[in-house]
Amino acid sequence: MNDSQPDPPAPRPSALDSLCRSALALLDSASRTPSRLRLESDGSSVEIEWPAQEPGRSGTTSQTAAMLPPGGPSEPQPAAGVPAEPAEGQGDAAEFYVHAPTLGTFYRSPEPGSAPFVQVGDLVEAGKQVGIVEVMKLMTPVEADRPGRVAAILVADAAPVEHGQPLIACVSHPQP
Amino acid sequence: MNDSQPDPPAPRPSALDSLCRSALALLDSASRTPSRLRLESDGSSVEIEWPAQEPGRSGTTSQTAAMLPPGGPSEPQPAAGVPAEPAEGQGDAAEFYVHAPTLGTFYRSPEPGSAPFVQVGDLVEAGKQVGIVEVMKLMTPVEADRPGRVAAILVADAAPVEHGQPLIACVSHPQP
Amino acid sequence: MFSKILIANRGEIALRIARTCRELGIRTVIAHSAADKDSLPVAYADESLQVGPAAPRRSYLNSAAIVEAALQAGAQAIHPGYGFLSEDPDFAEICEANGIAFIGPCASLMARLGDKAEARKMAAEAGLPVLPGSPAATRGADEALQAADEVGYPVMIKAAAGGGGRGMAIVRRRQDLPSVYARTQADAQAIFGDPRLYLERYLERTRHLEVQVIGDSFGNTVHLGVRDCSVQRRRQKLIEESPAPGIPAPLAERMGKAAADAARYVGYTGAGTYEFLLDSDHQFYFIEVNCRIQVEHPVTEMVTGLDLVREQILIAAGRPASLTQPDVQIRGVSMECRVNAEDPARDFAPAPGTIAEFAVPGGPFTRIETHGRVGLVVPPYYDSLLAKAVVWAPDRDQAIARMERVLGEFLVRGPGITTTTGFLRQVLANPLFLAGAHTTAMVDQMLDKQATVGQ
Amino acid sequence: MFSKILIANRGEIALRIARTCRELGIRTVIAHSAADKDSLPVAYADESLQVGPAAPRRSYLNSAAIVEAALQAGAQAIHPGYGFLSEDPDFAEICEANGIAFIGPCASLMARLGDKAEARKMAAEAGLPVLPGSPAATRGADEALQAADEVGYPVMIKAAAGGGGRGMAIVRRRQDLPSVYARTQADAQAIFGDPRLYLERYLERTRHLEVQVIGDSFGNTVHLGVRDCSVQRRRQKLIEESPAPGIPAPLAERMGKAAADAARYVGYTGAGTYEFLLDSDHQFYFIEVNCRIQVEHPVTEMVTGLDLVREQILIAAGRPASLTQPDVQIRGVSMECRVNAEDPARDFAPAPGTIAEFAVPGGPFTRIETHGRVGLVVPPYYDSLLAKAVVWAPDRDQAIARMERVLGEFLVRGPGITTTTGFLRQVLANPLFLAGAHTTAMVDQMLDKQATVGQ
Repeated sequence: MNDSQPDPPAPRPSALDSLCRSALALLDSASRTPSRLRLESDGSSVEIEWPAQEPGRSGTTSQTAAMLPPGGPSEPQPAAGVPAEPAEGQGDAAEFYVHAPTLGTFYRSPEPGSAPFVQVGDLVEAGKQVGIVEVMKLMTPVEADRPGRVAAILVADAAPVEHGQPLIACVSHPQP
Repeated sequence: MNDSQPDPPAPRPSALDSLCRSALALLDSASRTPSRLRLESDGSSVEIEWPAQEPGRSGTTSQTAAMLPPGGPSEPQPAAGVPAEPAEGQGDAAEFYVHAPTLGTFYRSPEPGSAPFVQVGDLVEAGKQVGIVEVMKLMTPVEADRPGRVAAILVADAAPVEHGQPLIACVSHPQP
Repeated sequence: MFSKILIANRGEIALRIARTCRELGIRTVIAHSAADKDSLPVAYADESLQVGPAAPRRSYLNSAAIVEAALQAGAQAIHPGYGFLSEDPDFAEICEANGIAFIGPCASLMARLGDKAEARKMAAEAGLPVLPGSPAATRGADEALQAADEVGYPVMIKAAAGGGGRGMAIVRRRQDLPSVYARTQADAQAIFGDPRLYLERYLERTRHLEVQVIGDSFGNTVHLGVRDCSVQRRRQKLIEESPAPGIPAPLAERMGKAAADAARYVGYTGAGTYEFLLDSDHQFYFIEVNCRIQVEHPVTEMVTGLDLVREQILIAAGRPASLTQPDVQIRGVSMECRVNAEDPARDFAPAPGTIAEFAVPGGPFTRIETHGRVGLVVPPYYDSLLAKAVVWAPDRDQAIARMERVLGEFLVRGPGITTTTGFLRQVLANPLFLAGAHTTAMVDQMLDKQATVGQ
Repeated sequence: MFSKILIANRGEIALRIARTCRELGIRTVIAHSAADKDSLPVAYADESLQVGPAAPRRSYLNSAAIVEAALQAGAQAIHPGYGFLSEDPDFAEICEANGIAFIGPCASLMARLGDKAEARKMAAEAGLPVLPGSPAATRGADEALQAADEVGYPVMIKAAAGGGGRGMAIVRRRQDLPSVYARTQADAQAIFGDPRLYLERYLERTRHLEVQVIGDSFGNTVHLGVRDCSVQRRRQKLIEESPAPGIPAPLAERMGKAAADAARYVGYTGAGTYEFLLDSDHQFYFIEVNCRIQVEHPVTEMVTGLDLVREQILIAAGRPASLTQPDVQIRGVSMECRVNAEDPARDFAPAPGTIAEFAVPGGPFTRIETHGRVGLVVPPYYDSLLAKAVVWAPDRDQAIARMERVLGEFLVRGPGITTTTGFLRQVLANPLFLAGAHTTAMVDQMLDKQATVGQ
């Protein structure tokens, strides 16, 4: 109810940073040099194309991890008729997100200095712990709710997160 | 902005009365006995059917004077995208109304006791005076704005009328 | 007491009046134009009668049709609101002749006070200070020149039938007087149908103050504090407040008492306003009387706790006013901003259109008077006032902070619609305004500066 | 002064708090649940952080996440509103431990006043009249029987950790006590996680009165008049007003002073409420202290002119309260109606749904506090308060007429949505209410009668 709308909340400081980090992670995990790279900040997008792999074919195929706007409710909304999240990618490469189970601080590793729970490219099972959200010394495990391959880590280690914030993007049935 | 809406304004006292009078006038002006008669009060309707006239044909034709809800604005509404009045009847028998040019008292005759300006069934020219609206002794002529045949007189003589209120229903090209 | 009142107005004031009637258990019938048939006040009133087409001359200014409507509906009284017929003595007379109470002063008094030259004479008789000027309407440019020579330049030439900031012009040099006189005379004839002019000394850098009075038919005349209406754009008020900032209590009391005495002197009944100019030496001078409820009446209501429309109705019904002078207690500060459907970027041109999104501010000590709603077609035929934002606070700084908050909460969107909320917020932030040190020149200076910067 | 405050609440009170913050120039961050992410308060606040899912236990009651949110956002203070964590001493303690100001009394005092048996003891020490009862929490049904024998039947058994009308039961006959005691104990354990009970003489036909107090950290404790909250359905308040009708000024002054003395005795800081029962002989008895801003605080604001949320914030920031006792002037009458999304035809069952049409009342002396808007999904997880209609008038009759007008202006429509406006209007028309002679039994009697007639 504001004629001169208050400024939209500034993008979380880590938004572009973490996109950048995600892209780097994706590039790290890929053995080949990409043909095209696209980041975007506000709508949170990472897009990378590699030249087609199959011999005899030309052109590119694209492995896209288009990030949906963060903050979609993770709770069922019984009173609302609105779907809780935009429909996920159709076809084989269905994207999904692992969300923060509470507001707190996100950690990628069980403890400082140790290896992260997951890296981009890892395959995860349903129930596999992929991170921690800490609130006032209380550690809440972050778990994948279905199997998939980690496509991007959306939030930096030790960054503050809101409840419901997408932390990790996965692809259900990763393409080769 | 009323949860328990105030009662809708009572229909003008003369609504059903005047429909009835209109119907009687129409019947008077017709030489034959109708086969069907329908009045309606809230939506202001008069419907009369006479047996088909043409020899060798059976069934009925209907001469309908379905009254549109009264009170449609008679002014152009430059700012609104809404048509000022419901689309008039299609085909040959286009209905139209003569509206009150101001709030006041409607008179059918030039003076008490004299013959009315028009009767149901009369043909009128554009500009033909069909009544008077009087406000504080100021007489405003009511004129048809196009030619037609008087189908119904909607308001009783000496009845109070609002600006824009339909007074007389006409049919542009009356059917035999 | 009346059982049914006809409201001969539109917009926020029609709704305002209907609300008080409903609280009093009085039925309402609203006389409206074709352009307003789907308006909120028409829906809100118990009954409605369309008196004429959109053009005000044939609807809201159509005395005969409105009185006829009152007779048709069986209303015992007509509330004229402000503008339109509210200060038309002929209309009041037609009401009286038809046995309908006109909610306002009697026709004959209204005629005398409506003649600004006459009103000035009566005020002077009652002991109100007036600016040096022509003793009555001048009989031509020659007489005006003579009067101007006596009072000294600059002078203000004013239409005797004028008011509300129209039909007036400043003359700074003797040689300009004849041409300005002729032009103003033509304007006065065109706007008010009356070419008579009078003149007064013109004061630079003045504040516009006014005293709300109410008088009943039992001789009880009460003043209700001073409003400051100095925030004006081309003599149209934008922001009003009460009490007047920076006016010492004894001065406010003296002005109030002077206004009440003058109203008592002429036997004023109903709610009225004595308008004054205040110069930089804190001298005040009578300008005119407004014989109607004013747009800015809510600020007086907020600091006194009185419902002025209720008082108008009670008094018109022959009842005594609700209070006497010792009962009046001014508490805190109230401020009103007029939110107009105008485009400040196009020299405040009216910006009529259809409202697609509408949210009114709320919360503590916030009062919104508006006929706005989603779907409202703001018609081009009438004034552009869309809403009044009124706040109250214990002190002026809090009132300004609250108003700033309230203006920020307004949401008015739709094709064609622009409002003045943004500009009002600029005024609220002006250091002169914040200090309460502004004169009627402030807004025009702000705009001149913006225009210069913009070039 | 704080530069940023976290609001740990939702609905109208979250918006109410954000408005005052905006007037004070304080940035706001709202900690909200997933169900409220599209709500008006979230849009209104400068920033927002989603702390958990819809379930209150994991969002609005999630102390750790809320304090973490305040730390993340850099807020120096948390306003808890009412309900949720507003009277949770553990939460206040976590705030204190993390260097965040809890806007309310200090944790230790809140713990003592939150124990109703302890609060009663402290009130008695401070000289407040209390009902005869057990000197502290009873240690079982046997001790309760003994205490009840001493005070005489009927008695009210109450949860020590209770409040807000929950966890209490009347015992009229000795033989019923053991079973009621056991049941109430189980309820107390279930609702408050604390099975301790105490008991008091139960009075029939009482009025529920309460005194608003504010105390600052400089020892200035002020009472702000008496509110009557006797219009209750099953101990839930529906209509509140101030001053209390029919209470002679000396009695109101005595109650006010007694409450302020008691608050001073315990060193109360912030805004708080001393609740009393008044019997038919105009004897008053302390019941409990509410250590929070209350739903009905606007009626006190309207008659005193004070912004209580502002006072809370100033006091929490270590500033003095805005006024001292001699500055307090009660003016006129204010009344509040709670418009709930409930269906009176289905025993006031919550009627959540989506608002498709929404228009709030306006006009003179009308204040609406609501988070409602078109498109609002009224969620089923929280209380059903949708709007508070608050009016002011010079006297009670005018206030009732105004409230009747205001309730009639509400428009709340949408699939699933039903509100209590119609029922509230029935209460306003009740002769007992009109006479100001109602007790807390009135509404339940009205409903019993309707149920009987309906059969």
